[in-house]
Amino acid sequence: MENSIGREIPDEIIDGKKVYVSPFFLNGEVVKTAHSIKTVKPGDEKLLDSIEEAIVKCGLKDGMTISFHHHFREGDYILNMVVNIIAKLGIKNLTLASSSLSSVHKELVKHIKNGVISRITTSGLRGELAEEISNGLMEKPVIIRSHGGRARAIEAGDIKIDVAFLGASSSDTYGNASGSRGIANCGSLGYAKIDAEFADKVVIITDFLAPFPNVPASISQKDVDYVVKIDKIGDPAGIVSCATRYTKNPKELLIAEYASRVIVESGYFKDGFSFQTGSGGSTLAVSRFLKDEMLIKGITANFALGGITKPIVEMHEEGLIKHIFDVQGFDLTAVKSIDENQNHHEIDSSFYANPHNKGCIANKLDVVVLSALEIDTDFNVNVMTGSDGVLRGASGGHSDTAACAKLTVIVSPLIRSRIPCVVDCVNTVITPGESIDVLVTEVGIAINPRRVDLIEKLKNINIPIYPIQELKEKVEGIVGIPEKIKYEDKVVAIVEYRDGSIIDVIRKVK
Amino acid sequence: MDYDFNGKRIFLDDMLERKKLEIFLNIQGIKLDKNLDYTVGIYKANELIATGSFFKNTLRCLAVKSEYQGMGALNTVVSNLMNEQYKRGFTHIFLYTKCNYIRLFNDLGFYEVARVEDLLEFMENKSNDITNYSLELAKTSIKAGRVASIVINANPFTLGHQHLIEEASNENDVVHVFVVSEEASVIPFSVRYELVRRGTTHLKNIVLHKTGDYIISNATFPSYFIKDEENVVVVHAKLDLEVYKKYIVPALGITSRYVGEEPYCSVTKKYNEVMKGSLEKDGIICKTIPRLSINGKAISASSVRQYIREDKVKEIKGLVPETTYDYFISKEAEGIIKKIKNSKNRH
Amino acid sequence: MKIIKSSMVGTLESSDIQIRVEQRDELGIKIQLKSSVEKQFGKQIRKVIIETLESLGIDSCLVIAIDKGALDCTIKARVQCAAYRAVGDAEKINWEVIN
Amino acid sequence: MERLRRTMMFVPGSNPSMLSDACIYGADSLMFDLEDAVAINEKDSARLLVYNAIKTIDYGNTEVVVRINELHGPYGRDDVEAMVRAGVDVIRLPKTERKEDIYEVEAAIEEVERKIGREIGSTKMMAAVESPIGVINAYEIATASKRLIGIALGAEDYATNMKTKRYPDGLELLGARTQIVIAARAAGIYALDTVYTHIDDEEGFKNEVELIKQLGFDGKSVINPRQIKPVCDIFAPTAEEIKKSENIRRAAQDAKEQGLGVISLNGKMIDKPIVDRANRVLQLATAVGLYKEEI
Repeated sequence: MENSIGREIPDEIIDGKKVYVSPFFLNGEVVKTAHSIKTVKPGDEKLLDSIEEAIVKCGLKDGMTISFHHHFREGDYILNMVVNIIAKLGIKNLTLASSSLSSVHKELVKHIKNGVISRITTSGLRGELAEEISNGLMEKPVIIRSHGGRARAIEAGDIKIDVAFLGASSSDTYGNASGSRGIANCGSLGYAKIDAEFADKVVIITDFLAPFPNVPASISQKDVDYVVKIDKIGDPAGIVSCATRYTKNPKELLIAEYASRVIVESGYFKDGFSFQTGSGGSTLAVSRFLKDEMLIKGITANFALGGITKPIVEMHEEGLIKHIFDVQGFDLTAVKSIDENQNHHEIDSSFYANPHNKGCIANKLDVVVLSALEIDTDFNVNVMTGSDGVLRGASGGHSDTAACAKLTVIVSPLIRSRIPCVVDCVNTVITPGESIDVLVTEVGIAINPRRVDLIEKLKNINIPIYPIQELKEKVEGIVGIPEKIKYEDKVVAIVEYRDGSIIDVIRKVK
Repeated sequence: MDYDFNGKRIFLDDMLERKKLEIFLNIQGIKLDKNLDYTVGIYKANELIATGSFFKNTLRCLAVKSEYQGMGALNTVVSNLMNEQYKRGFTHIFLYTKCNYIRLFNDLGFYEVARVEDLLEFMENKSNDITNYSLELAKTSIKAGRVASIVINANPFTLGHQHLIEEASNENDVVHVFVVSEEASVIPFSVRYELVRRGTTHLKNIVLHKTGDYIISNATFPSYFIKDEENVVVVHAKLDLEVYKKYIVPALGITSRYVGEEPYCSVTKKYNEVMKGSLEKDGIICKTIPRLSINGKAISASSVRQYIREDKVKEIKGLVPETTYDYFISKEAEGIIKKIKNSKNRH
Repeated sequence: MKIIKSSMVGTLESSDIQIRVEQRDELGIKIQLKSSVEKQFGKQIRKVIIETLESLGIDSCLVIAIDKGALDCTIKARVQCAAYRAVGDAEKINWEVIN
Repeated sequence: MERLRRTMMFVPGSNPSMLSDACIYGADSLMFDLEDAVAINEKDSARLLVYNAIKTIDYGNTEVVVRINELHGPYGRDDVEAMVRAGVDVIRLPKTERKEDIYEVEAAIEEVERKIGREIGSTKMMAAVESPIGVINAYEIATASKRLIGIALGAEDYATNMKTKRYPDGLELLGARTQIVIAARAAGIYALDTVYTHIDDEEGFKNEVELIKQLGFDGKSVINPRQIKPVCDIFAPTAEEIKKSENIRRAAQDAKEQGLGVISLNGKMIDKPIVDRANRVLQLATAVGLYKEEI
């Protein structure tokens, strides 16, 4: 059937699930699930000699669900290591419920082929693994969930984690684990906290054993079954993503400057406002332009949210931002700050963006700046598949924050080396157009016609304003009209909206 | 290229620049290759962020500072090098890289020739060019039961080489003799090839070939990303043999390879050792022929060159076939003799 | 015009295309294209290459193109230049036919 | 209204990505460079790239200038031929030393215009002065052709010729800059200043722009989009200037409606240069969004 935004969802995929209607359609009462615990008595030891021993002791069996977090990003050694050992032990048919997956996890391809992993749910997919999945590697489609959506799914029991293998930069032998104070530090363990809380078995894997008690701890001893010390949990260089370098690319700067002017004129830019800007190119640079404006106007922000980067920390330290809510630290400055700054708070992904708890922090967000791989003339945004239809992105907190924030700004170049970013119809919808307010490009902006108030507020801005349709035509005038990507019927991934409904499916590319 | 980046040629005889480049490369885990004709650096303001070089028609020492990877700096480097190579008349371009960069270079229009698993990838800038080479080679194939092959540099052609070929000729139906065509020796290919030809006219089952671009000598094999020196020979041998087994053996229906025993040079010894193992694994006979000795001393091309260098051309008479000797006492050879005298290195 | 040697123009940088033109024994233009936007623009790129060569009166050659998302006008410029370089110095650009 | 030429952005003619993106940064003029920014063996490819770009890409209202190679060298004539055919707005001559240089290029342009049936004189010219003799001859250069829209200083070569180099305070260029502005003003054409190459030195750049604005230049050559905004900001009039200019324009409008030959404001007579300047101030203000023309 077709859902409310015109995406065709095959009946066999729906299979009793709901399809997307609108951002807050499924917002009634929910039930939180519980999990089983093997209690720990005084004198019990949690420290084991090897990952293998931990797997055996956890009773991992065919058909179970294992989980990982992605705080070590491209520097992660743990996931490959654990899955390799599981494969050696001959365990098969597992569901992998990682908070996200990246290029470094290409080894999974062989474990999918040999039957160790048969199902995946994740926020992101990149590199060879993503390409293989797009080409039909898996029998069962991957379920793409947003960060808030994953927290919801875990709490609701849609994802039932049997064993969580959680890498930690430091831990004591009793399982008080942290993303700081070790060798390979990642700062916030926001995405791992929810796994620790809801998994039946929790194994902490670290390369740095700290003296007991290792506090403050991101993951508490009360949730941890076993601790394993290994040689290296990750490559620090890969953990700190280079996406957080401050750009000097003039096009990205221009887009960032336009975006900050949109924010300033929008009416939401006032003392005590709150905002989130992502990492990478333009979104990161927005922070700097905003900072200048805040200094000029004498405004401070109440809080900044999300993946945290150096510019946000600097603004906090200069008194421009009162609180930082940090679900994921992107660079060393963020990692250091969470240890040192009292009002730099580590939050879990449910607190961050779960739509089905009693109020996530995203609900209090005024402004969010997000990027896009594609945006269509209905303002639907794709951050998951390239314009060739192949998986190469992450849902992340995109749809979560876009749904919640009072002003959602998308920054995107009009063209990325001949690839048009403004299109008739995106290959994949991650965030529905009704959550998007303004698109900012290097040639000008487009305002969602639903936001009559914003159109009025921004009418005097010294940036060209176009109907989004016109931006699309402008692009086509430059690059030509791209051929439509050809897909087969086979669904390789299901995109779940944050509330659990199906917003789109991704098919196998021809 | 970005507004902030610019490319500049680096001259390696500027010792300060050279040192800077060495440090840069070492951080990226590679060494500065000993053979380089041209080097370019990509700078952001005054900071070196990427570099690449070439030697003849092979790209070498390509590196991008880690925080600038994925931003197209490598594309700039390779473009710059390729333009310069075309300017110098090289249109068939090769490169050697670590296996994890294959995709990166695929995207830049380079295709696999051969691979030494987990260690080294050998690529060229045309898809299937090696296959064409192999097809061309197949045209000279003679159907027979026993088909031998020999690869020699013949710098210059000695009685030792002749003996090796004669042995193979006696024991086989056909012998394919490959003369290394790369110009890494003091005697140019055209002369080496001609002397082999003249010295083998008495044998009727010989087919002469040049090795072409796909087999290169140890002297120029790029070793800059192989950590220990010892390993270089092994990797080089393995790669040569990959090319040999994948393209040359099937094209000519080769059943055996003949090689002269190496009494002196440890590098060649090692190479031969690897070769024997690798060939026999795939059922190709590898036959080592003892060196021909005169007065208890094995004949070698380097001793021949040594006599020439010492102005004792007459002394080589007992070491080389008449055809080679006649050449070196002819007027034709004057230029080359001079070159040998002036050359300091042992090749 | 007749191709008498190999030529190369352009770079592998974003929004550019590297064009190599080589002699070909058979009649016809053969294109080996590798493009970062193959799925979206592959046909169009081939079309521009062929049209550009034909308008220069070249009916036989091998074109090896590595495209990094070049616009049509860039592809055209690169092909024109590669063609002129490959026909040798004898040919001076005829601006009447370059359009 | 007269064209603003506060910023002329140099774009290497060999770079397709920069050529296609050039006009999004809001430079008043773009200068595609076939000369210094292009390596000898890429002269042919850059010429074709710029040629096709100008013919195809919509640069909107942005003025498109191409810096050609010296006419007497191996590339200059082809450059002229290609650029006039492409329909470039302005051809910029490098290293202009005397009026004859202008005559020669003008003749070459005219020849092509005739050949292709383009209106004679529609291709404009500008001259870059990069040597002491050029500076001495600035006025004869500036007045050598009706096609000339401006004269620019190229300081890198000039400083070398003067046996000096460029210093942060720009004192070594003072004589040349003054001479060029004077020549431009006397000839009634634009005066454009040279480039500032230290992209990351924002402070130094701003100081130089302040200086050339004070000397009377119409604008600055820039080599990076990041340099555009500072120039526009510095050339932007103050609120007080805008208010005063608005009043002058109102008074002029008023006088016109009343059919008065003489304009006066607050008891002072306002002559044409003052009205012109007021219009220019409002134009500059409009360009940076400080003023909205009332309709």
